[in-house]
Parts: sequence; structure tokens; C-alpha cells
Amino acid sequence: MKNTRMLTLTSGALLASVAAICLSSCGGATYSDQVLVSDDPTSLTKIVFFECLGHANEGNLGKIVSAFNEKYAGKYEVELSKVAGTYDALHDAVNTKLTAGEVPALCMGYPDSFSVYMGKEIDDSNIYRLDNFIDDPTFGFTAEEKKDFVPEYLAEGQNYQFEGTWSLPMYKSTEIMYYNECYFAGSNQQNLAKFAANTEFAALNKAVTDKGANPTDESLKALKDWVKSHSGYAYELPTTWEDMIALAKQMVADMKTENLENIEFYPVGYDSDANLLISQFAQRGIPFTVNDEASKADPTKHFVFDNDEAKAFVNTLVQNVKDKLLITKGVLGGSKYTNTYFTNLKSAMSIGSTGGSSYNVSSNFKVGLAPVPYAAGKKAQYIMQGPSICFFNNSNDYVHKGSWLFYKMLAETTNNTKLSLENSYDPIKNSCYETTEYKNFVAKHDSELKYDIPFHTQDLRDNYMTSPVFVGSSTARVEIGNVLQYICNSNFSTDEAFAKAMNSCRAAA
Amino acid sequence: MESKNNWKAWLYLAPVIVLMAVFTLYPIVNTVVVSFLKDYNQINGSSKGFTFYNYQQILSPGGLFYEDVWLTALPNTLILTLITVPTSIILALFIAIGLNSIPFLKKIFQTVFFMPYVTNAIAIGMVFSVIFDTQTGIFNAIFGTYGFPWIFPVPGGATVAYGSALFSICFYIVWHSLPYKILIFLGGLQNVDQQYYDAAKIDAASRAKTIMKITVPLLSPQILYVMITSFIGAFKEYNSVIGLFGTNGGAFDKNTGPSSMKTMVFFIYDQIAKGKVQYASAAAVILFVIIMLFTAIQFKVSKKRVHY
Amino acid sequence: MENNYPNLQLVIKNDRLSAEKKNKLSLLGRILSLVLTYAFLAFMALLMIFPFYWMIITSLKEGMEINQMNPTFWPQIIRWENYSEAFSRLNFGTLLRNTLVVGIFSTIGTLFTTIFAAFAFARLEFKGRDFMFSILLATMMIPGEMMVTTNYVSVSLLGMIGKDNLMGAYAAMILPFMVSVFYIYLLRQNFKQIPNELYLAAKVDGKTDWQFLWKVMVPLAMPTLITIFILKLMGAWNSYVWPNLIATGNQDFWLITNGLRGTFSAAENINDYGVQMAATVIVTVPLLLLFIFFRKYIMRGVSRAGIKG
Amino acid sequence: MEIKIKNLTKVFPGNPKKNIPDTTAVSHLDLDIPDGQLLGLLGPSGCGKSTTLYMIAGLKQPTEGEIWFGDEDVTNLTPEKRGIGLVFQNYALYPHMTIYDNVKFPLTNLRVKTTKKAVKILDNQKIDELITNNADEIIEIVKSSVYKEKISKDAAARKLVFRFHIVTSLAVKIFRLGLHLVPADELSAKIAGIKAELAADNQKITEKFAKHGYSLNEACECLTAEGTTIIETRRLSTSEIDGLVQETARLVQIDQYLTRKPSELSGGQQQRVAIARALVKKPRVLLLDEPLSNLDARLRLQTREEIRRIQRETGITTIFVTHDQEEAMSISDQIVVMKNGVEMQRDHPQDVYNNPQNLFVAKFLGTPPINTFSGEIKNGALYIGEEKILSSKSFTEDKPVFVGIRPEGFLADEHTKDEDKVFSITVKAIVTMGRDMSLVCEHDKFIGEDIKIIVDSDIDAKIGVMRFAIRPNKIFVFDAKTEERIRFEAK
Repeated sequence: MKNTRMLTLTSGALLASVAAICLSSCGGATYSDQVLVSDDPTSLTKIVFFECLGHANEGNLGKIVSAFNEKYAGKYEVELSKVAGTYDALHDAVNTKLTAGEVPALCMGYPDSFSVYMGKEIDDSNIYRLDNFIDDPTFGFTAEEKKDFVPEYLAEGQNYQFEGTWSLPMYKSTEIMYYNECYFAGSNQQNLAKFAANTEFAALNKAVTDKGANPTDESLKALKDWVKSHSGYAYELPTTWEDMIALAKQMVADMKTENLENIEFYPVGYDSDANLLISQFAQRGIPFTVNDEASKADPTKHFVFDNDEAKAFVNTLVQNVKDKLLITKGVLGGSKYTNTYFTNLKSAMSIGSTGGSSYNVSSNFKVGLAPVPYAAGKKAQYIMQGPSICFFNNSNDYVHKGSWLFYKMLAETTNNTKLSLENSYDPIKNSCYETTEYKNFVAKHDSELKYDIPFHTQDLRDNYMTSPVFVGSSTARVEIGNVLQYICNSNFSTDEAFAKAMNSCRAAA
Repeated sequence: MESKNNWKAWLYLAPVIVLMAVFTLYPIVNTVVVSFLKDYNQINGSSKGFTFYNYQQILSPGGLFYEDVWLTALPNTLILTLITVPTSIILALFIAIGLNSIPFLKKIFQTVFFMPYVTNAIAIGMVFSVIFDTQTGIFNAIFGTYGFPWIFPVPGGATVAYGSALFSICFYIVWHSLPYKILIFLGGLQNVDQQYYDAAKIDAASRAKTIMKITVPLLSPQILYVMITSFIGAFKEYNSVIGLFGTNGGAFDKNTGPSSMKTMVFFIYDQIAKGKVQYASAAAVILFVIIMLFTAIQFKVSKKRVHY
Repeated sequence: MENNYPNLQLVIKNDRLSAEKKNKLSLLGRILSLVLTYAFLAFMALLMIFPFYWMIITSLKEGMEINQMNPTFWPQIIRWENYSEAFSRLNFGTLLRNTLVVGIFSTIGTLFTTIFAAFAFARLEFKGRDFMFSILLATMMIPGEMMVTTNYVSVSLLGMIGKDNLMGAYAAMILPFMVSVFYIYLLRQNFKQIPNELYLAAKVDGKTDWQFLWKVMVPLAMPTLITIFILKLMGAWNSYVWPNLIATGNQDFWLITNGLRGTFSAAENINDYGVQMAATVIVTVPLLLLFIFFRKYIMRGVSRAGIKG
Repeated sequence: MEIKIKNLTKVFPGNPKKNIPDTTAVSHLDLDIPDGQLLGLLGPSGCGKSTTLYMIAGLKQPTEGEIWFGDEDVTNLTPEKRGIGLVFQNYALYPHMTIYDNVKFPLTNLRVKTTKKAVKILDNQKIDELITNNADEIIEIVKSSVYKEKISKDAAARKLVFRFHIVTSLAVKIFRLGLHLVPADELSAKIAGIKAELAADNQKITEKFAKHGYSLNEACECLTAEGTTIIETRRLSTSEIDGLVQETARLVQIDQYLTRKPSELSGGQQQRVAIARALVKKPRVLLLDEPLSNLDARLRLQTREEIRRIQRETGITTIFVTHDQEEAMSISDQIVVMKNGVEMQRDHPQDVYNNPQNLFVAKFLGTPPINTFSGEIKNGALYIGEEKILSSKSFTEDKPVFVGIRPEGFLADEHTKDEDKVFSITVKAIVTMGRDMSLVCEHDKFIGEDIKIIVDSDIDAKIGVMRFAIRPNKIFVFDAKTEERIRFEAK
């Protein structure tokens, strides 16, 4: 872990001489709006694709690659370059390669990284603007195909410091709330089991179950009241952030009444401070970062989160943390995940990436899924995550074409569906959600957590959001994510914390 | 003869010189140069010319990194150095002397004490963060300080006092740096002539006195050597911080000291990661100067104390 | 005055006590100090060994158990599968091959450069010798990681980087680590201790420096050289950053440590810790054995080198 | 202090695993060294003499036997409790300490048992004495001790100590008086002033003691009301330590090197320092382990005398281990010749030479070594080969013998009657060495390389067979089996 970190940092500096090397090695192709060549290469062209999939999830990508290599045998051959570790590690690896003038063809990753490859001068960009490829009459996407893409996913690729589409989605995920069903009404398995013998309960329960899938309120309410009065838990599942906090208060209070207050318990755990703040800011219309004319002139103007609304909201969060209603990865010291608390029965709700479902499974209880509570009275917005793919500025035109063809195959409906589901992510095209693979997969929900994920995420898709991307956007994410721990752990005043964050951002701009 | 020797000598040195020139000196020069470039652009290596701006930002109050360096990195580095180096040296001395004086189990102890040296640092760091974990750490279990935060804060509750974090990391650093020192000292001890001890015996010197007045002074060359190398090492401390507090260097109560355990090298890496190589280089040069100064001072001070 | 001191009567501390009392006391003292020494050593040894104990039991634990919040001091279910899985997942053959190639060659290379340099610095007279040496020492004070960056560019320019360029990769992993200032320093000290008479004698016998170096110096410095060999080999076995940089995107170049980190990266499931630790144990054991077997040499080498300021 | 050694035996256990047998270093050794004597333990290396020494020192435990210092059995005492001084073969001076510290080191571990004294008054008296008698000299010295254009306190103090054999602290006091600052004409006045102050000071001190109910006698010892002195056991005061160090340093004549490090001294000087360190604590016994072996020939002679002198002056019972007969001969009162841990002969140096008790001793002593022939006793006469060397009525039984003849035991000058020339030897070579000349000869009964004969250079020696008379007191006969001396009166 420390070593990857070391690598991260060092190889960052490799970029120092990237340009020099590139110029010498890539024949000075700097113009980033390329067009696809019509013909195919006579000799085999290698297409190096940098990826960092865990060993468990490589299966389908491998299949796609071999299928591709078969189809274009003798012309193109995709070669997977696996980089062990996180997306950070991947980012560094790519930097390293660029420095050495060894330009890959494709690479998966996050826009934040891509914007770094892009740089501040459009003519020095190491990656391509893809519009010409997308619109290419022969090889590009047809109008339907374009429409078929989930618009938010395509939109993400246009959210960079420069105009145009610079990256295409690979597969996507978002955040979701995992909750411990024991605490919540409706599916209160373990409590039910406990009361099963009780006739009074059996009657009420029957009343509910007879009503079928969605019982009417009064019968359910009766059941709940009964359960509550018998010191079981039967809380309402919160839909808004405010509800969630209120519920948390309730839970803590109940613990007290049952003299359990000395048990370590934090109702809500949020695994990413950055996502928490960025999404809540967005929902509440609190400015965070921008890509506009002003910021073009002065990069420090990208960062606009140093404002009173932001501080006010952060203050409420700090209060929640102090009241032990909420813990985040940040306030845990930054290197411990809240889902450990969740799986150890020390939290009732845990908000994290849909990709990380496996961390939230526990043998102790059944896990339920629900959308991340949103700001009351505002439009729900969910952070969009998951890797995209960018194309590198390569001297060989055939490489570009090969890369493009490969992406098309990867984005092809069934391929993409399989690929995404294997990683419990969402596929990138609407048509994917109609495929039998997808339907079968979703049909298996309730049998295992990873099958539930897509079942729950499919209706969140319309409310996805992303934050602007530019050189320094990653720092912005990190710093806003630090604010909570600055205040809660280091006793900074809110102003100090924000100042500190802003300062770092400015330095990184 | 003289002159003949002359070119021969360079011949002998040739491999070292060549390799060093390519893989050590050139990078150093490069670092120094970059540290003086304004707005050094990592993408195309361009810059807005020669400047002291980078140094200003780090050194001058009100500079971008004044807080990071003067209020965090430098204090941390110095404190860590000043605590871990003496502690580890003294401990190592005692252990070495102990090992040298015991009649049996020598080999086993030697092996045990050398183990950390041959162990993959990757695993050890992780193991230690588990050991010191606030909620689940064995350290808390043993010392019965449940809920007292050593390296991670108690959620919503007590914050990590700088002191306790410092203790944890010093513990780790000392633990990790002991074996090598013990090795050197044992080596030195085995060179000490038994007659000195006989003489001391006859002169009715007590055990303690013999150690203080004879053993330790006779070890002074080793001690000086270890001191200098471990000072340098401590100034470059970084991995231990990552290993224990994670990639953000921890977050402690700022009223009890710096709010994180970020060291100078940590800062350097941080800047490189953000692509600000010029700042990183400047910091590296500054660190180099500091280390130089310290080493020089030690040599001066030790002139009297050390006998060769 | 001067005749004042001769007739002072000097006595040892507790001279009032009878002989056997004195002996009892001193015996008691000796026993006590011995007991204390052992206690102290044992305590320190415990601290030393604990992380290893932890590593080993973790390597036998089950994912769920590791994930528990209150750690168990002994695995509830001992899970040997961790080891078999670690073996199956690590591409052990390749990793071992690479590590050995890189380790052995870089070590041998280091030995040669070290011997030559140490000889030049210890025996030969030439202008700017001390200057050169102090420069060498000074380089030890620079955060080495600043160099890694530039060095990567260098090796790539030297054409050592490439997807299938295994030899290049080896070269790139070996060359930058073929010089070790510390070992030069160590060996120089050792050489310096070899009496100059030998050198002069050799000169009289008409031996060249070269012959003297190989016929006299090297054999005499053998323990130190063996030490250097072993320590360097250990270093190679544990080195991570640079090889990882070189092996980026090509697992065939991985060394043991890269394999370790790569195969069980933090990105993957926490439940891997067991397997991860198992792998770590697998990697650690050989070094431990190496040390236990060669402890004698390492000790002797270092003591012979007799570091003097 | 008299040393008695009874039946001392040391066996180093072997290792049956590696089948190394037990080795007996010393077996059943009895020694009796009168007080103030210097005993030389002489023997070839590995004869157990050093082991004996180390056992006396307490660094090695005897397997059996007893060691007595006077009437105290020290056999089981640890070294430090035996009150001995040991000088190691290579001195074992602490390289990191100055000579002063080296010599001082033993004292810092000791206590002094003495009468309670008003030391300050003694000091004052000394100062008084000095400034009255040696004022000019003092000023002389102080002024002369200039360091970097400045009069240096330390240098001055050192010189004063060196000159007047006083304690450093006292020297500093004297320097502080600043006599060198006052112009010549006011000097006497100044001195008078100082004397007055001193007197006053003494007065004060006396009163202070009086307050505690002590009176002072002329030796400035405290007397209680009953008029008895008070004995106290305490650490040595710095000035006492200084005094002892200075004194010992003077004794071995290293007092001008006190501030140096051992590495800055010659072998001989280091040697003296080692002795000083052994002596400074006034040991009951002084043990020297091959103290001269690391010195060159000249120094060896010199130091040898030194050691003798020092031993005489201090009168400390001393044991001196060496393998060099000359050394042993020249300084010991008594010599014990040892072989494989067994005492061969104990005697006064000259007797050991003139009157060896067995072949080994005869062979071991004397350079060039004694010439040994295999002969036999036949009907009351001693034969070497066919030649009848001498006859004696003590030769009763016939048996094979070894005959030892000292090189100087051969006579061939004109005063020797031909009939006395009983022994014919073939001269191979003649080497003149000034007054003497040495003949290298051979004889078929001779045991060993070749015979060496020392004769006056004025006799006419020639290559070839020569006949010699034998000096009766230079010829020794030993039993061939026991190698024991067979005594006889020549008739």
C-alpha cells in the first residue's frame, strides 16, 4: 500500500519530461482532432489496452478481446496490460509509460486522470478528442446508436476543460444505501422469527401477508406498532437526508431507553466524504467547482466551494458526527472503511459504491438496498462513478482505428451487459437493459446482494450527476473530502478547514 | 609511480563513476535545476524561466506551503528524528551489550532480533496499523485503553492527540530500525579486547561503570556511524507514516501539535503526485541542505568524543 | 604535602564484610544482573516477534474472522487453503526466476564495483580521492526517490523498456543498483585495516595492484564480502518500487514483491488478507532461513568491517 | 604482603565431542613468596606461568588448591576484592582515556580509610610555605607558561604541579593568587597580605570545627572531646586522587605525559602507564604478565631496571611472568622455573644457573645453551664415548647419563696441563667476538645441532680435533631416565 503510494508520487514527476520524450518518439503529432483512416493495416497492429480489473472480474473482458482478435486476425490485436491495484496505480502506470514515450492505445480510468493526460494546452494533449470518430460516416456510431447510450454517460465525456467528447463510458456505477434489514419494518426477518411463536403477532403478520406484495398501511402499521412495543426495531426507511438524520437521532434515543447507549453504534456510515459533499452540494445548489471562462484565464477560479452555504451544511454534518449519528471514512482517520462498522452491526445504514457490494455482505444479517437519501424538497442527484475509456495520441493511425473498433465491440450491447454485470456495474446503453442476460440477472435479486444492485440502480439512472473535470479537479475532490476530518479530528474551525482546502487546491492549480 | 597510480585509480573507479553519473548525479542535477524553474510544465517540460519563486512559496511566511512545511512537515520530521534516533540507538546498545554478555540462548536471540531486517516491509506496516488500531488494536487490548485513540480517532468522540500518534509511529520506526543497529553494535563489541574488561575487573569497576566508562566509549566509532546514518534515514522518514496513518498522513488534534504526521519527504511526494515537480524539487534540495548541516554538526561534535 | 598521600589507606567499598559475605553479594549481583538481562532481552524479543506471530495467524484465518472487529489471538478455524491459494495465484515460477536473476546479477555486479572502488579509495593515491569519496558519501543524504523519476526516463532512453524486452527489463532493474555507497564505505574500512606492509611487501615481490587486490585483499576481506553479498541479496528480494516501475503493465517482469502486491492489491476483497498474509509468509521464510544459515558470516563480516568514522 | 600458594592446580576441561582431552595448565604448584620480594615465573610459553598469574589475580578459578595473601584466603575472592595490581602483556590501556584518566580509573572505584582532617588548613599551610620560599620561582613559572600570547592557567598549574609536587587544585589556587601580576617592589607586601588572609582563613576553619566540638592537633586531625582521632571511610576527594595520580606518575616518570592519549606514547611509556595504573591503588600484590615482551631490546633493559627500582621503592610483593631468562635473572629475588605446569626449580637467579636441578633447567637457562652429551657412568667414572671425562667416588652405580657442559666450561689455554685436557672435540668453525671467541664444534655423542664453546680469544684455536679440559663447576650430570641432577664431588 505504501509502495503503490510511493509509485504514485514518483511517477507523477515522470511527466516532467513527457513532452520532450513524446516529441522525440511520436513524431510530433500534437493535433488532437484526428479522423479514422478508411483502410486497414497490411501488417498486424498491436493495440495496448491498460486496465486494472481484479482477477475475479477479468473473464468477460478477456472474452471480448479474444473475440476481437479473432475477428480482425492479421489486422489488429488487442493486448491487455494489467496494472495491479487501484485506479490511482493505473493512472501512475500510464503516466510512466507516457514519460517513456511508450504510448498506449487505450486506457480505462476516471476523467480526473484523463484531464491530466490532456493537460492545459489543447495542442499538447496526449489523448484524442473523439467526436470525429463518433461521427465518422463509415465506422462511427449511427444516430440510433448514439441515442441508445445512456445520455448522462455520454455527457460525462464532454465535461472536460476543453470542448468536445474526450472519453467514452466503459461501464458505470453509483452510490447506494446498504441497510441492515433487522432494523427496518416490512422485512424484519430476525425479529419476525423471534416473535413467530406469539399468536397475537402471528395474527397481525397474517393480516399483512394476506394483503400480498404491498400491504396497506394500517395493517402494516399495526404490525409495526406491535413489534415496536415488544422492543423490536421497526424503523421507517428514510428517503431524504433530513429523514435519515432524524431516524438516526431516533435510533440513538431508542438505544438509550434500552440502556444500550454504551454499545458503540453509529446509525449512518458514509464511505466517501467527497461524494457525500459533492452530491449534497449539487442537490442543494451549493457551488463546488466550475469550468468557465474565468477559470480558463485563472485556474484558481475553478474552485468555488469556499462559500457560506457550503460551510453551513458542513457544520450540520459536523454536528451529526459529534452526536454520533454519522461516521464517514474521513472521520475514521481516512484509511478505515465504514462498511466494517456496518458488517459488524455497529451501523444500521452504510452508503457506498454499488461496485463495492461485496464489502457490505455480512453473515450476521440480511442486507437491504435503497437509494441514497437526497436533500429534502430538492431533486435527487446521485454521483456517477465507474470507469471510462480514453484514446491516446498515437503516431500510428491504424492504432486509432483499431482502438475505435475495439471500443465499439466493447460497447456492443450484449458484450457490455455481460462485462458490466460481472462487476456489478451498470451497462452503458439502454438496449443493454432489455437484453435477456440483464433480465435474467436482475431476476435473481434477493438471492444474492450483487444481483440486487442493478435491480435497484436501474431507476436511479435519470438522476446521475458528475462534477466538472480539469487539471486539479482530483485535488478538489480530495480536499473537500478532507474538510470533515479537518474539523472533526483536527479541531479546525470551519473557516480554517475551508481555507486549508482552498489553499491546497490553489497550489495544485 | 604517483602519476601511474593516478590513471590506474580512475580505471578502478570507472564503473562506479559511470553508473553514479548516470543514475545518481544526473538526477540530482536535474532536481536542482527543476527546483529553480518557474511554472515548470510537466506536460511539455516548458517553464517560464529561472526563479526563486518555488523556494519562496516553501520558505517565506505567507507562501503557499508555509503551513504545510513550517508548521507540519519540518516539525514532524525533526521531532521524529530527535525521538527515534536516540531511543533506537540506546535500545540497540543495551540489547547488543546484553546479547554479548549472556552465556546461552545467544543465537536464538540474535536471530529473533534480526528478523525485522529480513522481512518484507509491505506486510509489517499493515500488521502494525492493525496492532495500533484504535477500536480493534491489540495495543489497546493490552494497555486497556479502550476507546483511547492511538492513530485513528474515535468516531464522534475523542480525537487523536498528536502525542499518542507520535508514540505509535515512533514505536514502529524504532522497532523497524533496531535490528541493523544491533548488528553493527554486536560487530563492534566483538572487536573489543577482553583484556580491557579484565583490567576493569581488577580495578574494581562496577558492571554499570564498566559499560559507561569502557564499553560505550570503545564503541564510539560504531555509535557515530549508526547515528549519522540513522539521522539521515530518519530525515527521510515516509513509509512508516503511510504504513500507519494511510495516504493522508493521519488527522490529529491540532491543539496538541501538527494536525498530521506528514514529513518532508511526504510533502515532496505529495507535490510530485500533484504534478508540481518544481516544488517537490525545491523541497528536496532544502531537505538535502538540512541533512548536510546536521551531519556536519555531528562530525564536529563527535571529533572529541570519538576515538579511532 | 607530597608525603601526605602515600600513607592513605585505600580499601574497597564493603571491606567491613567478611570474605564469604562479599562473595555471596557479588554472586548475588551477578545472578541478578543476568536475570535482568534475560528479562529485558526476552521482553524486547517478544516485541520483535509479535508482528510475525500476527502475520502467521492472520495467514491462517478466514476472511470473515479477519474482518471481525475484536481480533482473535488464535484462528478459530485454521485455514491452510490460504497457502495453497496463495501458491496457485502467485505465478511463483516466473517471480522466483526474475527475482533470482535480478538479485544475483545485481549482487555480483555490486560486489565488483564495490571491490574496485573500495580498493581505489583505500589503497591508491590519486588527486581528489578524498573529494570523490566525500561526494559519494554525500549522495547518501539525498531522498533517493527524487532520482527514481529521472532514472526511469534514462533507462527508457537507453532502450531497456518494452513490452517484450525481458533482457532490457533485467538490465534496467540491475544497472542502477549496481553501485552501493554504503557497501563501498564498509569495504573501504575493511581494506584500510589490512596492514600497509602487506601492500608494500607485495610491491616488493613485484605484484601488480591487480594481483594484490585479488590475491591478498579480497581473500582477507571475504567475511565482509559475504556479508555484503547476503545483505544485498536480501535487499534485492525486498526491493519494490523500481522493479514495479519497470514491470509496469507486464506481469512477466514482476519480482516477488511486485507479484505479492500486484496479485493481492488493496483494490480487491478484504477477505483476501488471509491469502495475502500467507503469500507474505511464503516470501519471508526464505530470507529468514538465509539469515539463520549465514548469521555467522553476517555477524563476522560486519564486525570485521569495523566501521570507524 | 606474603603470598602463599598451596597445591594450586588448573585443568582446562576438554571437549569429548570433538575429542579434545583435558589439559592441565598448572599442577600441584606450591609457592611461598616472602613479603616485598619479586618472584620471577620463568618458563617456555605454554608452561602455565600466565595461568598461575591469572589465578592469583582471580581472573581464572583454580581447579584445586589455595591462594593466601598473608593470613587471608583469597582463593574464592573476585579479582577486585583481592587488592592486586595487574600489568597486562599489551598493557590494556583504555585508548579513549588520557593517561591521567587511565591512572585515575582504579581510584574512582575505591574508598579511603583515614582520620578526619582539616584538609583546607593543610593546603593553606602548603601555600604559605610555597609563597614564602619559592615566590620568585612561582612567578617565573607562571609567566613562562604562555599559550597563544596569553598566560594559561592550565599550563601554569601543570608546571607548578610538576615542579612542587603539589595537587592540581592547589596549583590553581596558587595561580589565582596572581603573584605574577603585582610589580616586583610590591611583591613582599602582597605576600604578607596573602599570608595574613591564609592565617585568618585557618582561624575561621578551626573555629568551625570547634563549633562541632572538634579540636585540631598539629597534624590537623580532628580530635574529639576525648582527644581521639576519628576514622572515616569515604570516597577519595579529587585532590587526594590527584595527589595519588601525580605521585604515582612521578614514581614511574610519566608525569609529563598525563594529558596525552595512550596512542601518543611510545611502547615503553605505555608500559610505565600500565604499571602506574596497577600501582596507584597501592595494591597488596603486583602482578606483571610478560610486561617487557612488547618492547625493543634497549627499552627492555631500561624498563627492566625501572620495574626493579619501582618494586624496591614501593616494596610491594611482586610476581613477574616471563619467558626471557635474562629478564628473570636480572630482576627477580627468586626464580621459579616451570615446565608444563610443574615447578622445575625454585632458587635465587644465579643458583638456578650455576646449579640446575635437572636437565630441563640446565638447558633452559644460559645463552648460548648448555651443550648436552649422552654419556655413561662406568665404574666410578664419567665417560663420553670412549673418553673418561672425570671420575668421582659419588659415581656408585653404572648407568647411562646426560652430560651438560656450559659453553664457558671448556679450557684450552696454556695454563691448562695437557693431562687435564680430557675431552677431544672436532672444531668446525671459529668465530671471534672480541674478548671471547666461540668455537663451533661437533662430537658424535652430542645431542642437537652443533656444540658451542666460548674461550678466551688469546688461545690458539685451529680447525680440526682439539682437546679441552672441563671446568668441574660447569659440568652437570643428569640421570638419563629421570633427567634429575646427579651430584658429585670432583676429586
